[in-house]
Amino acid sequence: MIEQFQATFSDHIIAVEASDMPTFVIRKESVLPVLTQLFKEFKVQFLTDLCGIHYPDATPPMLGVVYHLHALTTNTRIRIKAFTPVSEPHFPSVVSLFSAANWMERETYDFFGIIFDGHPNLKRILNEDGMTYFPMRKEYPLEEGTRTDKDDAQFGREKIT
Amino acid sequence: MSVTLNLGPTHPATHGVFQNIIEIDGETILSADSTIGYIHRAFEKLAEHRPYYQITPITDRLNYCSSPINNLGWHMTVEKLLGVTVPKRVDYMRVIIMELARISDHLICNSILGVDTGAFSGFLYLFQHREKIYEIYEEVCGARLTTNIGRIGGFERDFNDTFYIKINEFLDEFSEALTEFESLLTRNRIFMDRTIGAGGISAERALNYGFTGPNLRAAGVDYDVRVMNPYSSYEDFEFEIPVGTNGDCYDRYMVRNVEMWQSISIIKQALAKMPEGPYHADVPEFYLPPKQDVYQYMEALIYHFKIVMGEIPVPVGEVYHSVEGGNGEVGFYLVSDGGRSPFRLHFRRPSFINYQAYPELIVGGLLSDAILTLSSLNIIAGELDA
Amino acid sequence: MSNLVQAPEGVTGQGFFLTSVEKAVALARKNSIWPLPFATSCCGIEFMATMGSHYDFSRFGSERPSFSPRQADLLMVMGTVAKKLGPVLVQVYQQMAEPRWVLSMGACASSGGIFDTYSVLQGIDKVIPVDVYVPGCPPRPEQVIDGLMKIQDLVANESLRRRHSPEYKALLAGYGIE
Amino acid sequence: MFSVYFPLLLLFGAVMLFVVATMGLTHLLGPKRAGTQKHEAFECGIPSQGDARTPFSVQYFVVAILFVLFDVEVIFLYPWAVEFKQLGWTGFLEVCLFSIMVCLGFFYLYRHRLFTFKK
Repeated sequence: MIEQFQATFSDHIIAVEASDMPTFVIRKESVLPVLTQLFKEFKVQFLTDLCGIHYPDATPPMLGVVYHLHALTTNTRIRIKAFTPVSEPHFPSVVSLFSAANWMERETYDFFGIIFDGHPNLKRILNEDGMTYFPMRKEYPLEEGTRTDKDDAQFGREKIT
Repeated sequence: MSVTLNLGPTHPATHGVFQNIIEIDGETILSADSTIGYIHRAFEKLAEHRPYYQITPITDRLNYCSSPINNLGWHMTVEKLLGVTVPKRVDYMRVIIMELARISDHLICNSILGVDTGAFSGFLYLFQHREKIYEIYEEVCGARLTTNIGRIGGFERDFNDTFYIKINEFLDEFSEALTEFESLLTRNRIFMDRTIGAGGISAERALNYGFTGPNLRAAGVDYDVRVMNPYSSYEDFEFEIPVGTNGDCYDRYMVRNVEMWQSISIIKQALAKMPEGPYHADVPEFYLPPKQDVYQYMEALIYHFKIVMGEIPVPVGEVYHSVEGGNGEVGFYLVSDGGRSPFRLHFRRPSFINYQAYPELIVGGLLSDAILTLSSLNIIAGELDA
Repeated sequence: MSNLVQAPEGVTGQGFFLTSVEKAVALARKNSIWPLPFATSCCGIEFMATMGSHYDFSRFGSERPSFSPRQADLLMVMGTVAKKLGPVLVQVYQQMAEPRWVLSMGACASSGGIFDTYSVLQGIDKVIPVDVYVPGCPPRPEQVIDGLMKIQDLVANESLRRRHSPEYKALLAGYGIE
Repeated sequence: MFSVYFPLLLLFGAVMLFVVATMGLTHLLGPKRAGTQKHEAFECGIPSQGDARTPFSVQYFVVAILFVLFDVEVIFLYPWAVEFKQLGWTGFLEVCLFSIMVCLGFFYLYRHRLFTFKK
């Protein structure tokens, strides 16, 4: 089945990763065509999950989006990944294919700042609208500074400036 | 002319903290727009700063009505990454705990649906038995709600005999109480008039919205992770998957009720066929050793120290594992770079995905149906804004 | 028979009982507190167990939870309060009629709990004055009832003129609540 | 003649006295803490937008009037209920006739689907 996918999408696929389910890394521009073709031909019509990922120390720091798809009829799960440099965080939105992706993309935008072109109303969903930075990126701290009871030196962590 | 109504964060009907701005003309709803994130606690960012076994307390605050399912789902994900296979006995123990958690989750949803249609006594009847489930949890892990049950590789202790007494007692009493509850609501004229046809969704739209769990089965699709990709030896048990027809509140209620009966029969089968053997896998470098060994043996102390400080050798790689939670497929997408804590951990949260279809379910319906649809979707705020 | 509600101090005569208005009002208020269950997350489910028939919260006179702040005496904040929910909490607190008390149930409401993250308000006492903190994550129903009994002691021993006192006004002014 | 009604007047006076006293006491004793936020309408904690005094659907009005209509008909049963024993069977038959006519009206409204909310 992996060979079948590789054959049909040979020009889009950049890499195939060995993992617990067939995993393909494809170019960012070909996300929509690949997913539409999967939807129509291979009956992969269920978007299980969509999430962002941030690789800060890749050569150009990369932002990625991971799509988990599931063909319910043949019970095959596929994971599709696509990456883009952090400086240019634009991705095609798949809301036209799966309405499930609406909030998932808003959450990925809210966390990583990935702008999904073609999304009906792309604004923050979980954080406050007035938030300026994208918290899930690796360079932002977890804690917010107002906590006084935890002395960082005790926990072997450097002071949050 | 339309009136804007705010079904806001502190509303008794939302059973949680999320907001809907509803445009109504008389009683019919013209449009709805929901805002969530009122208890967003940044679980995924928190998980990137904790060693593996410390993430379990986060997972049981995801869906706190059935927290053991998330705990054990998380343990299975890490075991899948580490390549640990647990003995049969642990699988059966996990099935019992997860089915108990499923009963407690469906129990809350159905009794609150009863409260929303005006039958308050059903809630009080069934909540008694939820206390009994809490007592059974206390026998296994000492906590009532945020259970933090089990460990990577098994359980911290075997089920003691009071557990078996309590669970058998619970199974008999709860079956009577459930028949009483069903005789109260299922063929109740008012309940049927209120819920049939309220907030229905077609199978095709439900699949497109990424529905899973009882809400999808109510729409007619028999997708259940326990059957589709069986985990923790679910294939050894026979149970049916209830399926509704037009996916409205009555079907969701019926699907959850029948699933409670199925869970009771699964627990009985698991108790009957419980195999002997160790209650944890023999993987000392991942499994936290029991306390008495740590105080006596040097190796146990070293392993304990290494696991607690988070230096367990985790292979680089990524894994996605999903379990059938109370509201649908609870998925854990774990990317590890071999470090002390996961590089990226994403939770597939069914309530977050089910709730985005809420405007489509209620537009055109009556306002009172909107309240019913909200509680029949069983949206849990912790899972919604993880 | 000692756990009956004790009569306040006063002069008992042949067929009558004399006590100060303050004590009589305090006795009435103490045993009829209407809670506003501001239930956000896991502590809310534990509060449902407390309201259930096993632990039965209404033995203490708070049978009727009022979800509107207008008829509520006790604001019970249960569960995590994110920063997005802060203004909502202050608005609900301000719209409660005097005299009002606040019980913060659970570690998340009292101090942000285990969620020291960018999006969580680290303790509701940063935005509203709190009378009783109930520790635990979630606290057992007995602890919640113990918290309510602490609130009842506060209600019983509070003088009617406390809300006019300068310290109280300074406390509210400190929170920017007029 | 006056002595017959005196206890009644006394009771009425006591009731009025109690009502005025408690209202006055709570008004005096209770702390008054006015505030702009407090006078806002309660919108589940969200600052309210828009105005509540907007025209709403007429179907509410129909339901309200029907309630008043049937409520008035219940009031006619009170005098019968008081003199239940003396009126005997004839009274009972008249009341049955009266309620049948009321039910006819109710059934007429039900058939015209006035109670269900039209979309």
